[in-house]
Amino acid sequence: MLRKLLIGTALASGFAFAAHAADVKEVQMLHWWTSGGEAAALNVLKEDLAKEGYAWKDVPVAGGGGDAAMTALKAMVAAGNYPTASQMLGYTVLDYAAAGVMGDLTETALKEGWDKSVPAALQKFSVYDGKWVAAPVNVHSVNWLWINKAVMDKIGGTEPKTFDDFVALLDKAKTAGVIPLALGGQNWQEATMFDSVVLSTGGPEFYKKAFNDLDEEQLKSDTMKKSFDNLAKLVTYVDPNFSGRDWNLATAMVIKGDALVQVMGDWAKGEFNAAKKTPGTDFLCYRFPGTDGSVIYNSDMFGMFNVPDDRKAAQVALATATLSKSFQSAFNVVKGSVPARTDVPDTDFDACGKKGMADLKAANEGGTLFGSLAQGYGAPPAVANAYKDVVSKFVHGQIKTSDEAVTELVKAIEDAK
Amino acid sequence: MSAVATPARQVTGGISARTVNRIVIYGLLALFALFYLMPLFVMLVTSFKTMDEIQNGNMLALPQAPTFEPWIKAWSEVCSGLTCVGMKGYFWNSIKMVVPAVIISTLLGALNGYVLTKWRFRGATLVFALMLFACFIPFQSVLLPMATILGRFGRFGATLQNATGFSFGLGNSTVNLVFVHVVYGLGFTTLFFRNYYEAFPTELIKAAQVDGASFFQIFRRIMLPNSLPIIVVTVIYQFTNIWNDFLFASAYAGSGDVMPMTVALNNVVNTSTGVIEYNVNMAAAMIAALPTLLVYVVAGRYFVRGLMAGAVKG
Amino acid sequence: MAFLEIDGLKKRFGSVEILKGIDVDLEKGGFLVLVGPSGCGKSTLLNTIAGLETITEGEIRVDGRTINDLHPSKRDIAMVFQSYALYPNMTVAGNISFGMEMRGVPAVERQKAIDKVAKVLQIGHLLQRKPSQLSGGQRQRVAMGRALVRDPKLFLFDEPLSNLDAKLRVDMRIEIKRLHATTGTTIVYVTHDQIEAMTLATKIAVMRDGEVQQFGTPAEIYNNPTNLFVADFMGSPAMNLVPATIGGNGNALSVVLQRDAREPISLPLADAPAGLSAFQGKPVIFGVRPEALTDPEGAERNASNIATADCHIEVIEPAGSDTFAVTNLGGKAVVARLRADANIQPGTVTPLAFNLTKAVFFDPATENRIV
Amino acid sequence: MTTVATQIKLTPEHNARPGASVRSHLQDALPKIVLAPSFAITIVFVYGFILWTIYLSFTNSKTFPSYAITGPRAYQRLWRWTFESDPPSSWYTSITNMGIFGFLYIFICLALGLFLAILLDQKIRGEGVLRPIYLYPMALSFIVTGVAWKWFLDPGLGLEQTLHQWGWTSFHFDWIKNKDFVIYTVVIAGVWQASGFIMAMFLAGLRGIDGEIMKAAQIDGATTFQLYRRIVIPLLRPIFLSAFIVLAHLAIKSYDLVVALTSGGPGGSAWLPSNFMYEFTFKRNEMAVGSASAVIMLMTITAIIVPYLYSELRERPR
Repeated sequence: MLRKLLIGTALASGFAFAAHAADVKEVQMLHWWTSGGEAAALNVLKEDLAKEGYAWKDVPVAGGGGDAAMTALKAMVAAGNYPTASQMLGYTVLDYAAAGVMGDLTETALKEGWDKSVPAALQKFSVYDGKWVAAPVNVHSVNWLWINKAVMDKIGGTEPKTFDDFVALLDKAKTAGVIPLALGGQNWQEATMFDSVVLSTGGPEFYKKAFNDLDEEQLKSDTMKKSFDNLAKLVTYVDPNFSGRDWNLATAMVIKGDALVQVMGDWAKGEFNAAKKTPGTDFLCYRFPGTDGSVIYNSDMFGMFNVPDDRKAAQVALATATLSKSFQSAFNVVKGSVPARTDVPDTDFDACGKKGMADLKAANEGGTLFGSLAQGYGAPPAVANAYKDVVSKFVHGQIKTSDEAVTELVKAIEDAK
Repeated sequence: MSAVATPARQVTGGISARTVNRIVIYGLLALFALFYLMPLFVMLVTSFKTMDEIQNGNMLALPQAPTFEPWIKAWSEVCSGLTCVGMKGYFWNSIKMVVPAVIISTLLGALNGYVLTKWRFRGATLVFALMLFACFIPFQSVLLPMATILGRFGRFGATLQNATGFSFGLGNSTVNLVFVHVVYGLGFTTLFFRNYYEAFPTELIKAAQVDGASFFQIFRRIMLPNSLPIIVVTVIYQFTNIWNDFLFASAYAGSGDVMPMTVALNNVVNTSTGVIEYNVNMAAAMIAALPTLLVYVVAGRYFVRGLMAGAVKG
Repeated sequence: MAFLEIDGLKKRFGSVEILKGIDVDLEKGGFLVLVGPSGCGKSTLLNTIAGLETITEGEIRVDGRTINDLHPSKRDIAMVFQSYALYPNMTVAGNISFGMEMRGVPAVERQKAIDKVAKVLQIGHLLQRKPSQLSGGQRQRVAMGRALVRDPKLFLFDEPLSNLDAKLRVDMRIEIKRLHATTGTTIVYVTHDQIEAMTLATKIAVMRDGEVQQFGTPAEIYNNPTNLFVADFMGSPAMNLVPATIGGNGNALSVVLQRDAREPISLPLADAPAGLSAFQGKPVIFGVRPEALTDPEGAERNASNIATADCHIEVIEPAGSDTFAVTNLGGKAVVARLRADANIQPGTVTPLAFNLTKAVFFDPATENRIV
Repeated sequence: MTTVATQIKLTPEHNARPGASVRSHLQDALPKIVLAPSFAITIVFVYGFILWTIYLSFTNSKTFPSYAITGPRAYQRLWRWTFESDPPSSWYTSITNMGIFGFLYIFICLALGLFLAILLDQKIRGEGVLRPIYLYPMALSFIVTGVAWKWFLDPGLGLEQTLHQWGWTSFHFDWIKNKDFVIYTVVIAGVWQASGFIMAMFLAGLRGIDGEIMKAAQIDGATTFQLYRRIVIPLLRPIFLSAFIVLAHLAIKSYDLVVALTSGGPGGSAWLPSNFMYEFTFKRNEMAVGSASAVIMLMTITAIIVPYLYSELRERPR
């Protein structure tokens, strides 16, 4: 089937080539960045390309954190109508590359020096079989705490350095009548928080073996049980209405001072920015207690498809613009993430951004940069979703004990592999 | 059927049992009307509130300072992806997809119903049963194979384009959507017309045959002019289903220039970051739903009449 | 050669035989009525003549031309349906002229034809109305108008009067008869009402189970039914069919009828049919129509064979023009038709005159007439 | 013409008009020719795709279709998951939810639809206003109404909070947040959406009942209740069946309802099989499992619908 698809596409591209030998000055872009801030950030790219004479054909499909867009992408690929590029996450890029539908940007990558500036951990996903197939846009880091400073001052809290510190801080907030922990009860939010809990409880080595290598010994270890117990502890600090809440509503609780802290990726900073809050004065960004020095990341990538030859020039322009230092800086300042290349100056970034960039650089060099399992950078989607199932069922009580949780986790991951 | 009037048997304190009866009936009807109207009410009042009021007030309260701002924004400014032209730009995309799809599927349904009832042949019932069962296929499971075939159409269209200079619409996203909706609407339209024509007097067809009318003349001159009630039912049903479809629309027509209303609305409403402008979202949702609401309110009367005329018969 | 000829016509649906070999013919200007109980195949037969149903075997000829394979519109026929089948979306004028429109007749000629028919049927004032605005009788007229305007070789009527009330039915029956008389068209007419059959037809085909039981003039059918079914089906009130035995010896045969609680009646048969002698001492069915069983004063003067017997009258039904008396013979209620002024009381024993010239006999085993 | 007649006599078994010309052959075939495109489309795009899905369910298709048969592993997994009730597997949750949702949704829609139709049929003034009010939810996509329902059912925003503000502070309604009750909120929203349509079907049925039957029953001394129970409801039997078909197909296709209202519910506790199928096919890249679940859904539908179709469409003697 795929072979047929490929032949079909080759034929189609052949015809297209015959029809108009001139290059098509247009990029077709599938993405799910439809809200104000993100769209504004992406608009920078659109304008950069416009300067070079390339039109932007927008294919936005919002919903489900990219689920709807990925469904649309699958349909487009099945039909043989590849977009120039699509926003994609981690293992999805590799799946599509394995199916042979991705383009080859190696030439551009070498010319632009991507292989040197882009962290190796990211290259694991943007390079397939020695070929560059995707352009990373940013690096998100997951193990952050976002704290409302006014509330923090009111309860007299200080930066928690260990998990126990964190629990003590939450207790203080509880006593003061503030919701201690803002959480959205959707499986990916719960699992994202659990990523940090596991890193904090077991340390970098443990996280890597368990959640990147899927080592069964670690998955069923007592440390994992302890991690689940710690998660259970955190959940007791959550308000009763958390189930089903969107993540940005949880962030809004922190922004408004209804809640003290949210454990969330750095995209939460975009919400603080949009609400005109300043780091240090209005809100605080700390690494999740006990995870300083390590970074759990995910990254938005623009997967580059094997488009007909007359569209390749536009694709190269898009990829080059995406990884240009100016765009990397401009985009990530707005989005809350950090640049996907480590050689971008941090001048335009705020305090949290600067820390994020420094942390990324350090983790990259120190080998403590790990893919987030919850965000699809630790294992393929089947495993990641099985993992999210288990965590969510544990949080909501279908799974009652940490013993049971560990058994289920091993079984679910084994099943999905 | 005439209503069942319970005769007033006794008069108690000046209020007859009948009156009590009527009060109970009207009370119940009003209560259920409230239940049905509640979400619409919430959407309407929210769309006229300021964000402040939404965040701090009760969702069921009336707006204290009604504002049309959200509606104006939804109509002409709101963004779907990087394109910020409001909902108004997507009306035409939807219309140009829905209208042909409704007309073609209704017409084919009518023809099928006509053949299946008035020109029966051996196996006609089996053919109908197979077409009816097709109504039950989950659309998620046809998404990919359909995409593959639409892709083939597109490549064939490109070939034609090269050979003849005209692609016959093959490969065009709107045409693709029309095709998909016709394919998966056929079961229902055929069901509706078949049940209606089942009760349609066969003697009329015989009379027309004796009068010398051909197969198509009978259809056009006798069947269609006498099918108004069922045409109304079918058109309403198809129109709302196709207008509201998101799955096919997002998968086959996602780009801005052909994107139907539902996909645009989804992009407006389903944003993952930033402050959610509920008032604008609600206004956008109302705008997107306006055509279908209008169809139901205007044609609602004929709808029950149409159902009566045969659509509900087994 | 007859105008309409149907030879060995058979019609099968799968393994079910609906028509089992029909042979009927009709002279030009004749009026053929197909009559029988529902499900006997009479409507199917009409539909095959119209070309609305295909035939399995056999041949239909009109005016010497085989029409088996012709499309209905090419057969030069017109048809009036039970439900009238008026097109609800068209006006009366539209209904009448639809066939001409289909044949491409110019509008001016169509208008002329409409006017002519409207005049004949007196429906000129209805021409612009829709069928839903018409009464039953008016719809019937329009349906006939639609048929008339074609000026066809053959008129087909499918139970056209069955949806009308009793009074209107009689009126329309007369109307149809007049129409037949004035236009002289050949008509095939289906009904389950034997009165319509008797009053309208020049030829009747009595049908049952896809077979023609008897084909003949109304008088033949009425007076000489070939079997029990035809005898029973045709005539109102129906013929009395009484179990009896044949008595007597040699040429002097008699029919013996049982009476309740008294000795049987024995009626001498003067000119019995030849076949009857074989039934001496055996049971037969004795058939006598009510009008052949009267009070002695009302008996037909010139009948050659009248026998009188005392009968116990159980019920009297004065019907205005006649009085019907019910007695019991051979275990069955038997109806006699008396003069309106016959002075008979129920519960009395009265002599009744049997007109044995008109009596018929059937073999109980085969149900066929004994001749 | 005579020659033709002779031919017919020679081949009496030939039932169709052995037409003198190609043209009349064409005339005879015309109805079938007209029906053919629709039928062909259905065969290819419905039954062809069903076969394709069945085929895929026996492969190890993941992100994309793969065409090497690898056996019934997907079914084995589903079979195993069917019995994992503690903690519940997603499949177990989906099918038990389908049972609860399917039964309640169909039953309540039928009961409420019939009840409203009977009330509306009592010569009500303002029927013209009420009818579209009951009917309109069917016109709206759940992308539109999902948010409103979500708010209304949210204890912190909707009904509970409102009643608390009005002074009824002990009122408690948090089903949408509760893993054991969230499926019932899906039922509520589903009933809201479809019951008006069912009401319209019943109303049409009631209007179609011969008034004389009602008069006769009243003369026989039936009370209003008896009249409906003994006479009217039995007469509405065909409508019950049609309504059942409509509801069954809506229930089985319910997907956006769950997503828009609950995003899957706490710990995935609101999933229906269609959610399961979509998740596994498109999100988890386990296309074989997704296909297998689709096949099982289709088989269930077949088991319900085919007997109905058989009883309704069986050729009756005419």
